[in-house]
Amino acid sequence: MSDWPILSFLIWLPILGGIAVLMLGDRAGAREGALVFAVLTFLSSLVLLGYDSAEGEMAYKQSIPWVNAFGIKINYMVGVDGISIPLILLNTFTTVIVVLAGWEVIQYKVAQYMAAFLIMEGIVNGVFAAMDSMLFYIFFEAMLIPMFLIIGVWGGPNRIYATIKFFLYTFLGSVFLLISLIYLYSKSNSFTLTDLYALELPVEAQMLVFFSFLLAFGVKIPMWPVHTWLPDAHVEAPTGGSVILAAITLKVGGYAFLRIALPIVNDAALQMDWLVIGLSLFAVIYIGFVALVQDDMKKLVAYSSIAHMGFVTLGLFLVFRLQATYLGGDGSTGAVMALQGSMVQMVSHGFISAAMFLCIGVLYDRMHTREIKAYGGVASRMPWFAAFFVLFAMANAGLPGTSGFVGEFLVILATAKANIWIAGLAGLTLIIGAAYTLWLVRRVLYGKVTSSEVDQLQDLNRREFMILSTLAIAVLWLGLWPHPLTNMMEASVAKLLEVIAPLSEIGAKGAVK
Amino acid sequence: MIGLSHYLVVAAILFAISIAGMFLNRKNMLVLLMCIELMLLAVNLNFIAFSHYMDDMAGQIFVFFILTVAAAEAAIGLAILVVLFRSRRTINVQELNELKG
Amino acid sequence: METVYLAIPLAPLLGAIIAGLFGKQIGRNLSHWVTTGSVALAFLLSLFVFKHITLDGGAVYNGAVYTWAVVDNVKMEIGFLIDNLTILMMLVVTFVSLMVHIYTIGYMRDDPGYQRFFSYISLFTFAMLMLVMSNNFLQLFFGWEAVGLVSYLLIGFWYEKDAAVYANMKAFIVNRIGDLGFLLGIAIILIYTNSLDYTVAFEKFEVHKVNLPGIFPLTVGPLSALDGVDALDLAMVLLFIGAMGKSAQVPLHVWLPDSMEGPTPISALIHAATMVTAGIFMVARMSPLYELSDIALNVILTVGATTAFFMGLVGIVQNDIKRVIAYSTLSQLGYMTVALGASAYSAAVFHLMTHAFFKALLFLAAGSVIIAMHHEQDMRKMGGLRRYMPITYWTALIGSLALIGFPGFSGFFSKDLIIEAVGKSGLVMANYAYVMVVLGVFVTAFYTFRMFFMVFHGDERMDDHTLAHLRESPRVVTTPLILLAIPSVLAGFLIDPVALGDFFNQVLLPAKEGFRDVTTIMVDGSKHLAMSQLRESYHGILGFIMHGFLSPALWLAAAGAGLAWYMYMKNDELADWFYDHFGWLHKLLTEKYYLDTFNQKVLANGALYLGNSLWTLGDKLLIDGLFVNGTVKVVKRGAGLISRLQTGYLYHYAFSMVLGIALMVAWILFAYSS
Amino acid sequence: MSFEQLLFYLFSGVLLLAGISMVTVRNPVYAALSLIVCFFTSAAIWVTLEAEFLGIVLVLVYVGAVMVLFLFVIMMLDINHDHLKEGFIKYLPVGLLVALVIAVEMILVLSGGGFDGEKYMQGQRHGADYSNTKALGEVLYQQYLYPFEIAAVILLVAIIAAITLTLRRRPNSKSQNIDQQVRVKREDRVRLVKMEAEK
Repeated sequence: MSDWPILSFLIWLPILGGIAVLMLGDRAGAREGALVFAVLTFLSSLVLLGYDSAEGEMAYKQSIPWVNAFGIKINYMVGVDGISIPLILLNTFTTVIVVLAGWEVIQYKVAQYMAAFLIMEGIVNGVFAAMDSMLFYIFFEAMLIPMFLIIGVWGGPNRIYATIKFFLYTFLGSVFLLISLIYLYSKSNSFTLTDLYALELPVEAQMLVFFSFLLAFGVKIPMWPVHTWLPDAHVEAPTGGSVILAAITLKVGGYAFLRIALPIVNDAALQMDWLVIGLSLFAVIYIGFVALVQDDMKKLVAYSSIAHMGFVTLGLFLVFRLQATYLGGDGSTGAVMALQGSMVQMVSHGFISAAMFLCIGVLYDRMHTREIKAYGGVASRMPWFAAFFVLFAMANAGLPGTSGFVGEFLVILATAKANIWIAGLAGLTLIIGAAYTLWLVRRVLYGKVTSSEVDQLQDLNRREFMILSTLAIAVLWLGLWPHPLTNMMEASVAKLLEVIAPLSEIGAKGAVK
Repeated sequence: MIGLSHYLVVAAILFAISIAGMFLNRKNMLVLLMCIELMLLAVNLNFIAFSHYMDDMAGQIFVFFILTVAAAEAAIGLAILVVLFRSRRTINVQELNELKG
Repeated sequence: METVYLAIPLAPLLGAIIAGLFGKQIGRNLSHWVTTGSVALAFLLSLFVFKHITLDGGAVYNGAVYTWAVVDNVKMEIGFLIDNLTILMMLVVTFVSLMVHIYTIGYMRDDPGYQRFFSYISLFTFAMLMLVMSNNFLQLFFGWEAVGLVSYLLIGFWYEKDAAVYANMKAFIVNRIGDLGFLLGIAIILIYTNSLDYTVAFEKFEVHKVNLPGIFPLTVGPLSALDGVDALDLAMVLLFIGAMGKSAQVPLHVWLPDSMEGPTPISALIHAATMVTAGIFMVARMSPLYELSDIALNVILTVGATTAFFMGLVGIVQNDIKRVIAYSTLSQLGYMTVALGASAYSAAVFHLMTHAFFKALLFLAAGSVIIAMHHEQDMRKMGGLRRYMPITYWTALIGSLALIGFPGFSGFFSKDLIIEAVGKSGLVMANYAYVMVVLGVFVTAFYTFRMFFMVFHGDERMDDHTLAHLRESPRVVTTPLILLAIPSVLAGFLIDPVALGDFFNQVLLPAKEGFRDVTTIMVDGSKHLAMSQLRESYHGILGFIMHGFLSPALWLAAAGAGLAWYMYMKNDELADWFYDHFGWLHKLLTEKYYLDTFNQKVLANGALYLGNSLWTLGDKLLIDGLFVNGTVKVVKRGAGLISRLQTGYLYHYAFSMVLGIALMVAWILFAYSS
Repeated sequence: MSFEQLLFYLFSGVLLLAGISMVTVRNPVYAALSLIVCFFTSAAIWVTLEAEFLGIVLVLVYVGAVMVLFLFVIMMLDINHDHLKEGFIKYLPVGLLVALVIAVEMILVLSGGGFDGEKYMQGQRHGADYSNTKALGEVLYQQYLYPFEIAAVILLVAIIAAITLTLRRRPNSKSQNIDQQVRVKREDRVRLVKMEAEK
């Protein structure tokens, strides 16, 4: 069993499944087929839970020489550790949800719709499993295609603008990413990540590489000010597309920062951490205020996603300060806590944003509008829906006991270790986040029934109930007992931290600014 | 003495005249074609002069080929002109702007 | 025993889940039986724990239930710390909750959201128990926010009422401001202790008295003033900011009066007896830390005193019966806070307990009145209810007397103790606080009896229809009133063991070499002398009561009550005279010092304005307009311009070629001429 | 002034004058005739430069064939010449300016000193037994054989292209299509119809 290439299986099964579903075409059974593949992939991904988290090493490795021509060597090299596994599981889980969510809603080109998500799933698994930077890049880019189609074909009225914006935005960063990888290859003669980690570059060169990474991954996450594609893409995307976009693709950016940017160009990151921290805080606060005034539900949640991802980047780039301000003694620096906080935040945001978008999807399917103004008093017609919506809204606002709290809590604690002022600013999300989420709840759920359309709303059907309750369980589980998750990644994070900001070196470099 | 530069200057002036011709006769495609011939002639003159003064046969060979190609070009150009005139009833270049983007 | 501890919070949780998820299936009766039963079970188990630990002298329990997470060597656990303070809170919470459950059966009888309501209040009981039983900051914060959530849900219980959904959002957000401080306080404690455990924190700070450099790396420019701030001082003040939110202290009090939009049982349970006292409880729980920070204590003292007096003043001009009690709650919370500031933690907790009883009683009595008045809450339309509702009348009278501190009633003991303690406090702000709390007594008595007389005495001012239907509330409503009236009278006699005795001197951590034991409530006797002096001067209950007659507080209370009687029973003109001559004061009070206006106009609208301008200027105009779509426009324009060059005319192409040649030749000329 | 110089100035003068007249005259026929003069005079110059073969070829091919073609086309296309000269004055300054700039620039380049050497003052003089044609042929058919053949192919292609371009199939002209005639089958001509016999 140990030789079984589980990762390749997880990458290619959904892709092949997607092709198979595509071939089914408009014949009946596309939904069922897609569900079978999605569930199969999810179940097989559970194998990864057997990962031995004590050492934090890469496991389930597989390496095949792939390209070996013109003096270029690219390996099909995959492996996972405690950082990748939660994200892969999140991905496979979310895909099942998405397939179910599109079950009755999507009537136009069903097979293609389902296939796009399956293929997306495989590609994203590839991103999270790649140990070769070029392989990573290929998956990273390939991700765009299904997403492009999903928004472009099944999207709303303004979908063309949104897709092109989405595509060009992401592509802008990718170009620089490619150039950087090629440059790194020219220096190290290898695309393998571990070789790139070991590469010693002068800081000036690192700086350029760092900025191209920042652009590439910052767009993906997205960070202020390269975030404006996200609200548009979300608004136009079909529900499933929004879910994948928020729950999965944004995570790719954060993951890439952690796996690629920070370890490879750590010296530059050390020097520029103030920039990213500043941008993250800006995202948290600025975007929070912007979210407050949205009158499109999806836009609001999209903006809140940006704010939440601000916490991820904040946690990631705090490690340098944390390592640098280490006071010695028996305590820990808090850097591991910051990284873990970011990771937990990503996973939890995956669940919460997926749930929020699904909730909005539920309303949209009934009313065909996302305008908050069109709603009001939904709670009295859809009590179960209201219960779920309030739960997820609270999770979005970071209520303890829900997953949304864990990441924010850890990041704020770690931030306070580095600098109490930053922690205070980041903590403003407690207030702003609650304000925009609760105001949304108030305007949509509460109040008197405002229109005859709302009056005729039907409560959740069995399928929707099942989907939302699964997510609710996930959100509560993560909030009440995050130990399995943190435990799984602890050693891997600590190991990666040794590459990013080894305590011995940081002190010597005098990073205290 | 007549040196190389004398010939080159003559060729240059001839070339300039043909360029001026292209501007002046911008309506008449026939004359444009003739101007091109004149330009080639100027070029050929250069080649021959160089060939003579540097005692290198290659220059004349080139002239030979240029003459060939120019003849072919003139033939095809005129053919196109005729076809054009048949379809548009004009050879006024100012009325021909199908190439506009 | 662990099972019992675990069962106490989980029983109401289970009840809440059953009533919440399956309420429709099991019906109304079963729902209230399940939830009330579960809370009753929690109460009985609490009594059992009380007997086991308090009466039989069992050991303090401090243990983990499960590991929440281990991050960066910090073990975060969910666990219980059961000592007398916890037990007291558990008893108060479960008892009041039980009363409210029973009362609700009658009060909410006709409400369509009956099961939901029971589910919520049981859930609240769970959350509150988790809060008080916690042995670490994580769980404390969890309970802290969870009670906030349930409070949010309950204030907005009648979600079709606009005022209700406005109030619940306001409550949550204002609380969040406090929570931010709370969270930062926790973070600072974590930095120095590397643990979230109470006892670890107590021990570390007790031993080290840290003031480590490096906590404010950003102390340059205008912020350098904070350079010398002790980390502990900051942490304690930040934690207290959390308490200010939850316990509705100025200026984070604005949510509490509005929360009266919720059903009355909620006002009794959450917004008078339990949740709002969480902040008091927290400070008392953290007494070993607060004792180390005089700065924090001064802040507490000031905030509490301000709240106690000025919020009481606002209560005078309210006409909504529930709002009067709400402002009274604010004022009483101020008293508790003042006590905390004066290091009289036990007095604060003691007042917390007595207040829980008599304030819940008052709220429930008000609820009873509201039922009778067909949900009319304006006191100007009441009056003369004494004849129609005897039980409510007498219980309300007991509550009122307890509230104003009538000798022998519970409120007398606790409040007098607080005033005495403040008077003996040696802190900088103690004098200010003393004046405030003493004047507060007068105000309290005045608004309490103003309400009492307006409601129960005088002419019947309601319309005929209501008048015709006036009658005493059903048994299920009056029983809790009677049950709550008993401790409202008698709880005060516990002053000896609870407030002045050794009740809170249980040892949490045995002394390390050279240091003292860490006890439940720790007072630094060398600095804060108030409690020890009071303890010395205490000579039994009777002595205390007799001493009360000599203190100005009692006479002020009597004066307040008398003035109320004179103004509202005897001589209406006096009120008019005041109104005419102190119109500005009246206006200031009815506008609640313009704080709500300020919040709404400046903060809320400011946030919206800021959001709007950031969105339209930043996102739409600058980023999207200028950079994103701007690029597109530039490319489009540029392409348009360049494509215009492509005229389609041969001679233009020829011309450009010629021009090219000319340039090329010119280039050769210049390049090779030198 | 030696005879050589005289010839040079004479021919060059005529060449340039003919060139100027070619671009300025109204009537394209005159323009073509001026061009012919250009060809003649430059052929003469070439001859003085000992490129006898090319000089003759120029006269034969260009004057004899190409220019005749031009004249044919001019006459074939019935063109309103007046109309075509419109805008002549308008563009005169621009044309002259550009031409002047180019000419001055080129002359500047040439007079920059690159061609002042002794070598460029006196060309290679050959004896009377020297045959330019032979010399050309030797190089052309040995060293440049393939380009020569390619040039031949180009000419062939040009011929074909010119013919196909101008070939016009008139709809009402009657002619045989041999190809179709040969490929015809029996079925195309005779149609057998099976009918029920009348009873």
